[in-house]
Parts: sequence; C-alpha cells; structure tokens
Amino acid sequence: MARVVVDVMLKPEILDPQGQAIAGACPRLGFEGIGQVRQGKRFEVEVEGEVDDARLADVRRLAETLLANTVIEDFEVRVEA
Amino acid sequence: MARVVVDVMLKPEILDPQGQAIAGACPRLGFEGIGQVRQGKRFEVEVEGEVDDARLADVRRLAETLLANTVIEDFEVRVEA
Amino acid sequence: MSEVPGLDTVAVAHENPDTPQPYAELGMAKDEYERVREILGRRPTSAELAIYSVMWSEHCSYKSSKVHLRQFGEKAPENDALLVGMGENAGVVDVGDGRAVTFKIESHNHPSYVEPHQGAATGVGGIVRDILTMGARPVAVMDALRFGPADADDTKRVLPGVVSGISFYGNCLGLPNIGGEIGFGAGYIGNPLVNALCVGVMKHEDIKLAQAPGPGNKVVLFGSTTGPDGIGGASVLASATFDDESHAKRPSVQVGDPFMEKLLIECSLELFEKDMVVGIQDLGAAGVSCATTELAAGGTGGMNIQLDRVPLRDHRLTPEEILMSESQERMMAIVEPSKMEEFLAVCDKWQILATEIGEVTDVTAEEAARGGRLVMTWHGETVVDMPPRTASDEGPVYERPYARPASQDALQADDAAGLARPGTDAELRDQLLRVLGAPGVGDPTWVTQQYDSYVRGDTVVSTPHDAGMIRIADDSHRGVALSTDGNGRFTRLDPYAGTQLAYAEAYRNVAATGARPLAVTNCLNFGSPEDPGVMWQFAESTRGLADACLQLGTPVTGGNVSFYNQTGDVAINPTPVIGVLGVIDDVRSRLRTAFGSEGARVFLLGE
Amino acid sequence: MTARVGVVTFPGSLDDKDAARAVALAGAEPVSLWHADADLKGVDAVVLPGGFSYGDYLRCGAIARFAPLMSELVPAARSGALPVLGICNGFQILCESHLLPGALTRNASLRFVNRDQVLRVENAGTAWTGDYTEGREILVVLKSGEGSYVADEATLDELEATGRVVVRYVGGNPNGSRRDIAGITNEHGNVVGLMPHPEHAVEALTGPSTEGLGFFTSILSHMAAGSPVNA
Ligand SMILES: Nc1ncnc2c1ncn2[C@@H]1O[C@H](COP(=O)(O)OP(=O)(O)O)[C@@H](O)[C@H]1O
Repeated sequence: MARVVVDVMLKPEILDPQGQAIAGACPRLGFEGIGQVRQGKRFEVEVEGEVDDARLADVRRLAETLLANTVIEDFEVRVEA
Repeated sequence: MARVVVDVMLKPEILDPQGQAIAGACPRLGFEGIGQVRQGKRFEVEVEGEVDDARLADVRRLAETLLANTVIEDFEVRVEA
Repeated sequence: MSEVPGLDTVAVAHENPDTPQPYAELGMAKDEYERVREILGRRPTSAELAIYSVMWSEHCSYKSSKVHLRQFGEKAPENDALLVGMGENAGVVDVGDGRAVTFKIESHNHPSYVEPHQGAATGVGGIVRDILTMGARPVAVMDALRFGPADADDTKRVLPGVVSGISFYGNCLGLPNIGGEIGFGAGYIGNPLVNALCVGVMKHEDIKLAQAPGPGNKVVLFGSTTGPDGIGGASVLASATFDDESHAKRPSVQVGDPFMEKLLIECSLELFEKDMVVGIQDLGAAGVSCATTELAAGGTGGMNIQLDRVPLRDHRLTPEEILMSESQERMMAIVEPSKMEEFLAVCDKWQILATEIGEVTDVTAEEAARGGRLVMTWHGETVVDMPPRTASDEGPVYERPYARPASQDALQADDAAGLARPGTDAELRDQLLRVLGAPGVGDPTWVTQQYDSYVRGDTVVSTPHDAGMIRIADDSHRGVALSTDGNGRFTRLDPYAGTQLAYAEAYRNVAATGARPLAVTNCLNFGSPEDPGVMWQFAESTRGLADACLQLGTPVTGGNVSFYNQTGDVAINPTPVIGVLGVIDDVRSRLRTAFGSEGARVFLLGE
Repeated sequence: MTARVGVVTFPGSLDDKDAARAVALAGAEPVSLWHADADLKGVDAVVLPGGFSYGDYLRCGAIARFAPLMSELVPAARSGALPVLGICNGFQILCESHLLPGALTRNASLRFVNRDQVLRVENAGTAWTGDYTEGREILVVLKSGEGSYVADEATLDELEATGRVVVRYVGGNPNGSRRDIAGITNEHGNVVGLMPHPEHAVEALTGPSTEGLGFFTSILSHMAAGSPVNA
C-alpha cells in the first residue's frame, strides 16, 4: 500500500468564507502578522501496489472527476514521501 | 509574505465517514485498487515577514487553538517550498 | 494456556484466580467486584469484567436512582393510552386510529463538554435509535440546552459546537426540530446540559421489544463497524466527575455519521415492515455488552456469540474493547434462520453491513434460575460465560443517604422581598431592558435558524411557539404536540415544587396548542448522588413529579438520569427537564402563541 | 391522462416525500424513482429533491451525480427533452452533473440557515415557472448550509443576458450567492435548479404560504401545452 495525497483548494478568484473567518479571528485571539488564510481539503488515498505513472494518472482522474469540482477548485496530486 | 501550510487530519482511531463514503464510491465509478481514503483539511496561511522559529511556533499555536480540534484531529505545520 | 497470546479466557480465569483486576479503574466498587466473583464462582475474565463494569455503571444500571424512579410506576395514574410503560427503550402511548406514539428524552452532557459538536450530534443519534428500536418511524426532535454564562470563554467553545452538532445530525437525518429550550447559568460552566428528545410514530401492531426468543434464531449486528470510540466511556465518561486529570486524558470521543443513521432508519423500517425481526436493540452507551445481555435476558436467557465476527474498523481491538466500544449507528437484531437471506438483501439494498455473530440458545432450568447463560468466544476460545440477567437486570441497587442541606433555609429566606425596587421610570425601563436582554430570555433565532423545522412537511407548530406540533398521518388530521421545560433555579429553591412547576409549564404549553396532554418523559440532570444534599434534591424532585403526574393524570413513560454534573464538589442547580406529549384530533384547529387578529380581546386567566 | 412526475430517492434524500406530496397537490401523479435503478419508468418529468445525498460528504451532490439513474437522466435532460427540477440538494446535483453551470458553496455565515424567504420570479418561461408571472414575489422556505451560488463573472453575465436566472432572493441575501441568485435554468428551459424549497410552501397548515405550488402546477401546464416530452 502506498499513499497518494491530493490537495484541493478553491480557485483564487472564488471567495473562501471559511478562510476569511479564520483570518478575521486571528487578531482577536492574539495572533499578529497573519495575512490571508485559505481553507481547502487534503485527501490521503491508499493505492494498492506500486505507484507508477499509470497509477498516478488514475488518481489524477479520480481527483478530477470526484475529489475536486474543477468549476471552483484546483487540485494537486503527489506521492507522500 | 511567506506561506505556511497546516495539514489537519482526523486521528487514525476516529471514524471518518467522509473518507469512507469516497472510498465506497470509487469502485462504482470504475476506480479499482483504491484502499482507504481519509479526508482532512489543508490551510494555507500567509505570514508577514520571515518565517523563523518564533513565527512557526506562532502558527503551531494557531493550529492547536483554532485550526485543529486536537480532541479528534492531528495537525502538521510546514513551510511551503 | 490460550492459543491467542495474552487472551483472558474462562479457563485462564479458573487457573489464575488471583490475578489482580482493574475494577476500580473501570469505575467499579470493591463490593460490586466481589459480587461478580460470587455470581460467577470465580474471578471474571477481562471481557466479563468489561460487561459488568459498563452494565453496572450508574449510566446503565440506574443504581442510585432506581429506588426513587419506582414511584413513577407505583403512583402512575390510571391511563388506558399507555401501551408500553417504563423499562423498555421508550414508552409507547395510544393516540387513536390504531396509531401509537413513542417519545423519550436523553442526556449527552459530559460528551458534549469534551467535544461539543460530536457529543451533541451523537446525543441526537442515540435517542433517535431508541425510538427506532421500538418499531417507530422517528418524526421529530427537540433539544433542551443549558450553558454557562453567555459571555464566559468556555461557552464560546461549547455553545456553537453543541448547536452545530444538533443541527448537523438532526438536519441530515431529515427530522424536523420542533422546539426546545436554552438556558444559561454559572453552574453550567464545565457542565453543559444537552438533552435531546425524539418522537416516533407507528401502528399498534408494529411495536418491537428488546428480546431474543426462539432457540436457533440468529443474532445479527448491522450498521457501522466497531472502532475504539468512547471506550470506557459508558462508565468513565458518563459517570465520573470531570477533574483536571480526566480532562487531560481526553477519552477517545464518539464520532457520529448521520448519513449511516439515516440508512439504518430506512433499512430497519423496511425490515420491520416485512416482519423480518423477532427482537431488536440499538447499541447505545454500553454497545455490544448491553445489546447482548439485554436481548438474551429478554428472551430465552441463552445466547452464543462469536465475538471475533464483529466487523471492526480497527483490527487491534481486543474482546473487552469491542464489548465496551460506543461506536455509533449500530443495531442488533434477532432473526429467524429462514428469513436471514431476505434480511441480508434488505440490508444490501440500503448499503448496510450486516453480520451474523451468534445465535439464541436454550437454557436448562438450572441455568435459567441463575439468570440464563451467555457465552462468547474469541477465535474458538471461551472468553465470556455468564448469566446475562445478572448484568442487565440484577445490578446493584443503592439506597443512597439523603438529607436536606443545612444551607437550604438560608437560601429560601433570601427571597425577592429583599431586592431593591425600581423607584423611577428610568430604573423601571432599565430593569425591563435587562430582563429582555438576558441571553435566556432574548431571541434564540441564532440557534433555531440552524435547525430544519420544515422537513417531512408535517410541522404544524414549531419555533417560536411554546410547543411543537406535528401531523402524524397522511390519512387523517391527527397530530401530537410536545413541550420540554425545566428551571434549575426554581428547583434549587424547592426541588419538589420546582419540578412540578417545570412539569406544569410543559403541560400548559401543550394544552395551549389545543392538544390534550397524555404522557410524560423526563431527563433528570443532577450533581453527584454520593452527595446527600444532591440526593435529597433528587428524591424531592422525583416525588414532586410523581405526585403531580398522578394529579393531572399523565403517566411517566420513560426518561433518563444524568448524575455527576458538577465541578469539584459544586453541583449544578438540579435541572429536571420535563417533556409532555399531547394529542390533537384535528391539527387544523391548533392554536399558536400569537395574537391572531386585530381587535381581538385579550384575557388573563388564573390567579 | 395526468402527468407522471418522478421523484428520485438517493441514499440520504430527505424531502422526497414532501416533493411527492407537492406533485400530488398540484394534480399530477408522483412516481418514486430509486437512485440505483437505471430506469426512469417513462415519467414525463423528474424532481431531484432536497436532503443530504450520501451525507453531503466530499461536496454536496458530488457522489449522487454518479448514481445509475443519473446516467439515464443526464442525457435526456441535456437534450431538452426531459424537464428536471432540482431543489436544494437536487440543485447541487444538477451543478455537479454539469447540467447547470456554476457551483454551490458554504453559506457566507458558515452556518446552516432555515428561514422563510421571499423570491422574485425572474423567468416565467421555463417548464417549471410558466404559471407565475415575471416579477412576482413568492414566499417559500430556505434551508441549507451550502447554498451560496458561485460562478465566474463571464458565466454570471451570460446567465443574466440570456434570462437564465429564474429566481432571485429578495429582502436580503441569505447566503452570499452571487448577484442574489436563488435559481437558474439551462438554455432549453427544461432544467431548473433552485436552492429554496417551493415544496414546503404548498399547504397553509405547514408552510409559510402556498406560493410554491406554482412550480408543480407549471409542469402540468407545460405538459398540457404539448411541449416535447420524452421526445
Ligand atoms: N427519569 C426517568 N424517569 C422514568 N424512567 C426512566 C428515567 N430514567 C430512566 N428511565 C427508564 O429506565 C429505563 C432504562 O433507561 P435507558 O435510558 O433505556 O437505559 P439506556 O441508557 O441503557 O438506554 C428506560 O425504560 C427509561 O425510560
């Protein structure tokens, strides 16, 4: 079993109210010097067998069709070290 | 501005119904060889100035108090390359 | 020795009678442990100790409250409507047209303090399964909440989490939230109260009971897999005071999956409709321990379970952990062998995992006299061999000492006469604004807006009215109305009268909708029963409720007790929350809490 | 013969019974459809009801989109032949299936909101809104946690320019939706998705009004007018 990580983030032009709420709370909680915060999703996908290019392409397809909604989200796929 | 990433995942012993639902959907969508899927959160936090140890400690404290619910979640903080 | 290294089998228990056992850590008193040894005629195995410790915990056995709760049965008013009384998962009342309604309120206080969102969510999940287990379709929920002062730091953590948890779970199940209450008070810092009520509807003939009749019938576990959720929770989490140390240990919390519960509801109702179960039990606080001992005790008394067949989420779980796990969204059914195939097909349709884990057995007369015989194996080796009734029904019963606290006189003497009166218009205005602006009096829309009140399309009355009302059938206009009320301050001043006032308020709220009050449920939130002052409050409170119910003719059909709501030795104000259910023949004639039309005359009734 | 309107039940659908009741009150015959059957049972139109299909896990509607029934429904809807109304979760499923543009995201308040909501009917020419008049304000129910409609500016402009905004929020934007959009339609006007629940405003006893019934009577009028049905 190997682990592939898929990070999904809202596209930069899409408003992220969750991230904004966090950034807004920071000064109130005494955290200074925090700029923008954006919240996304992280998926840890266990794949059977070796992670070769074909396998990675599979996961990329999974990310594209299911894990991310490419209308509003970008994603990145990488093998966990 | 530097970017610090905080990954938040449910502790391994905590039920992850979202991950289960995704893993369950995979074979139906024709994705074979996918084992467990776990879903977590990824935060991208922009911090002002240089990211030194003190800054990182700040973000770690932020993660602990706000970004993660340490009763059920683990987190990891790292500087984005 | 056992084949599985380290496994504590019955044989091992025989061979090593003196192995020290952690009964105290599991919340058991020494004499309780001694009684287990006496019952078994040997030391318990770890698995047996797990079962007894959860089943005999305050939470499951009602050992401190039982002697007082008895009054609800003894003083119960004559009532033809009562179909199932106290002692089952929930009481059932006849509402006419061959239909019946079941309802109950239960607490999830301590878990909601540890992890507000999940604690409250799983509280809703638990009470909904109780109602489902009776054979009913759950149709609405309510919630009664108490928090520390609105501006206290911990309230900012607890309140939004609790509300989002109830909202998330209830909304996702498609159950309208038709009412509840919110209160604030200093004592609830560190001891929030989360009491959830659920009501369900069924036909008379659909009533299901927790029993396992018929030797040869299969024991089936269905729903979620079992994980390390809330292990030790039943006895440690729910019955012990929170001190700093246990807070630091942070027991593994239960996480709810409302989607799974929704499927479980639909699956179970289809199983009921097709008459495929002869007995059923939900897995609540004491999980597999509770379901197996209660089902066996309610049936032949005999059952064999292959514990290693329980589907796990975490393969490292030991037999005793499986027995104590509080994993949510699980049910146990007793199924005739000839119906197994069809049973599994229904589960498959709803994508519900179902696993046969054992069967009902016959017992000899001698075994029956001892309390039946429940045997559990782990990879072929016997780890449990005990009389199930001794765990489920014959737990310890305490006559806790109680005494009116000496401070009670001073408390009562300090009455309103001593308070300053507003002397000027400005002072009067100021006082009025302070009352109206108090968090417990102010507009609760921030909370109620997060709850779906419309789903199912049968909600006739809900927030902001004093009671909730739902239509219960498509083919008639019959409905039921419900209200919950409690007042910790009144009850602190006078537990007997304060409890009656809470009951009377709920009763009036229901009556004011046009419904006829019919039955009562209650959730009794108190401090430590080991404190004689608290125990006195409890005794007075239950006496007050039983007397009032007798007078107004509504039986108590069930409820729940939550003790140990205290920080150090300071208990919360005693907070019995009383739920009253009424029936209305035609919901179109319901009344709401509002002036209906201009020019209508306003009357004040009563003293 | 009266129109037969299918109401789909996915695992986690909640307002399916309510949608069926609204269909019946409008005078049509509700037909229940099961997500796992790739069979539309020859219905004249379909309602994708509200709820939390698949628990709303991952993203609302993301998993339901792949149900076997959807493989029948999507092409029929895309061609303009099959009228489909997606309410709340149904709207989310329509967006995830790319039958409608854009997406629905977390409410700006980050909380679930349940409230009575006024809408203005902006397009009375769709299969589901023909019985309303343009500009009419109706009171229905809004109850959702992820109801904020988003799309890129170009898409929003195009929706506006082609009259594909069907209903808009009036009296305050409850969830941060772009341009107060509460519901939209596809280019044929047969597929309509909206976040609020018209099916909860069909009976005076249980709803804030009966002004949501028009969606369900509209589909009957649409059928009666002999519009292409399952052509
Ligand atoms: N305050 C109470 N008033 C009346 N009956 C009660 C009260 N508390 C508990 N009971 C009854 O005791 C029985 C056992 O309680 P229950 O809550 O079912 O246990 P569990 O926690 O195992 O689900 C139930 O029939 C319940 O209705």
